[in-house]
Amino acid sequence: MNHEINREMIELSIPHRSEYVSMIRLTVTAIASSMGFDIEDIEDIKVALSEACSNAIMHGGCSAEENFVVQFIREQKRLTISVSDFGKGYSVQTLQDPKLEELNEGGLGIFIIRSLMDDVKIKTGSSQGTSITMIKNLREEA
Amino acid sequence: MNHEINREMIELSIPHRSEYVSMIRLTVTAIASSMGFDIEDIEDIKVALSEACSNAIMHGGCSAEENFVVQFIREQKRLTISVSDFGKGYSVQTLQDPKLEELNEGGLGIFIIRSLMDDVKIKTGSSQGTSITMIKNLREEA
Amino acid sequence: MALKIQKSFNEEEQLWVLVLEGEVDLHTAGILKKAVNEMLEEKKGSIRIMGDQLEYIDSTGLSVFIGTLKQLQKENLNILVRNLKPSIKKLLNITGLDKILVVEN
Amino acid sequence: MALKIQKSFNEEEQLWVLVLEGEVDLHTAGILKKAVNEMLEEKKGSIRIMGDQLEYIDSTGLSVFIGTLKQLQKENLNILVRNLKPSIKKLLNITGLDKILVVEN
Ligand SMILES: Nc1ncnc2c1ncn2[C@@H]1O[C@H](COP(=O)(O)OP(=O)(O)O)[C@@H](O)[C@H]1O
Ligand SMILES: Nc1ncnc2c1ncn2[C@@H]1O[C@H](COP(=O)(O)OP(=O)(O)O)[C@@H](O)[C@H]1O
Repeated sequence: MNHEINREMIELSIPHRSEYVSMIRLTVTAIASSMGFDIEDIEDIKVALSEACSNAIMHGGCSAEENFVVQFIREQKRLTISVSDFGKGYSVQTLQDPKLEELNEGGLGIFIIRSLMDDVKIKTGSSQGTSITMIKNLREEA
Repeated sequence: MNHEINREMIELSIPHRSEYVSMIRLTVTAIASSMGFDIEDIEDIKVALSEACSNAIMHGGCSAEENFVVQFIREQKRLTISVSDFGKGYSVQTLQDPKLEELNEGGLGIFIIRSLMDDVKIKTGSSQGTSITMIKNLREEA
Repeated sequence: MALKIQKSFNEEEQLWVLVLEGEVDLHTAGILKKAVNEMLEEKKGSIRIMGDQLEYIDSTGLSVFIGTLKQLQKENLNILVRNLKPSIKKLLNITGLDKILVVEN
Repeated sequence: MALKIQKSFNEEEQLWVLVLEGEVDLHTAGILKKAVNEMLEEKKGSIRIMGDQLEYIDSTGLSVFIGTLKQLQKENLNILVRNLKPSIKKLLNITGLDKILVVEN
């Protein structure tokens, strides 16, 4: 497994259905563990990716016959994951940090993604679809 | 899980590297089991798909930076899987049934795929790449 | 992996014990919500969640907890969680949920 | 899942015992081939494959068996297989390999 990889891309196109989120977690677990991420990092990546996929499925406004795309870019020292839907998009400016003390049930997803991943970028806009890109760096061995 | 699905498509694009074949098996196991295939059928599908992917990786003649594509079409009563590479192709006419009594180490893959799946079609040709499509039908409940 | 739920009312401590086994995500959060609602309709009480076999949860599951807390707090009841995996504790910590429900260990 | 291999020589029966755990596919067949070649270099003998924990094999693994059989048959030795999963037995049956190596149960 330890040959030199410069850059590899794996892409998954999946229907907008909640049933597939667990399958996507299986896929990313396989990728991340073969890259050498530890258990804690793998859990972080699984949660962040699931949040992004849940958003595409719940908020994208696409029908179950349409697909969204998860792209994994595997480099020597980092994993970059993008989740792109072709749905209705939204305005990132209106996003607020969650106010848990008010017991709001929503608004945790993107906050969690930003907390767990090293770098997060969102490209979205009204009827442009949404693409969220998140990076996890491999930690240096101690 | 039992809502009506007419036709769903899942697509996976993967580098030509042996390391990924086990990940593809995880994916198809998730798909086939949620469709209701039994353990025996799932094993058949895993083997057939792995054979097709091994062929794309071993014989396609592509570099590890190039990708091949696995497409799953999920219908109410059957799963259709295609494995397509953009490699050198071959001539199906020259394929022979394996002669195991002569202890030939090669030539088992396509024979196994045809034995395990309900319908198999190969589209290939010199420098056209290869696409193998295989179908497994859900058995009627007894 | 799907989600399995076992619920029972502990008469001694007068609370619901909810054993979660598997994964709570967008696909299974609805089952959790339904189970919790049925419990609380049958009998109001605090809920202890046993996390020994809870492999995975994300915001779709946490939202069920938050919605339930909203109901429970009106009656001075609470959610207690026990034996959660480190990754799940981390998630409660990040979201601040560990300050609202009771983490028993 | 990867492949783990345990090998030991059974002096009583004068054969190699090879415990395969995990999956033999395009990625791991090379490890199996290497292990078998090392064994036979150390000592020629029949090989009994213990399949209790062999979860998966396909033609890339069967080819290693066939290549090994070719070597062994010259010396009147063989491959014996034991405790294979039904799906793997089916594969030996389809390919006719079950008529060439010895299926012990
Ligand atoms: N892929 C998407 N398509 C459209 N809107 C989205 C998408 N992802 C997020 N949003 C919008 O951003 C809001 C915040 O998302 P998030 O932080 O994940 O919380 P939640 O999903 O619980 O609302 C959502 O309520 C939704 O309005
Ligand atoms: N995707 C492919 N691209 C090019 N050639 C292929 C491909 N798949 C199969 N072949 C050709 O068909 C032959 C038979 O394949 P198969 O039955 O799987 O046996 P094996 O892979 O053991 O040779 C291969 O040896 C190869 O020449």
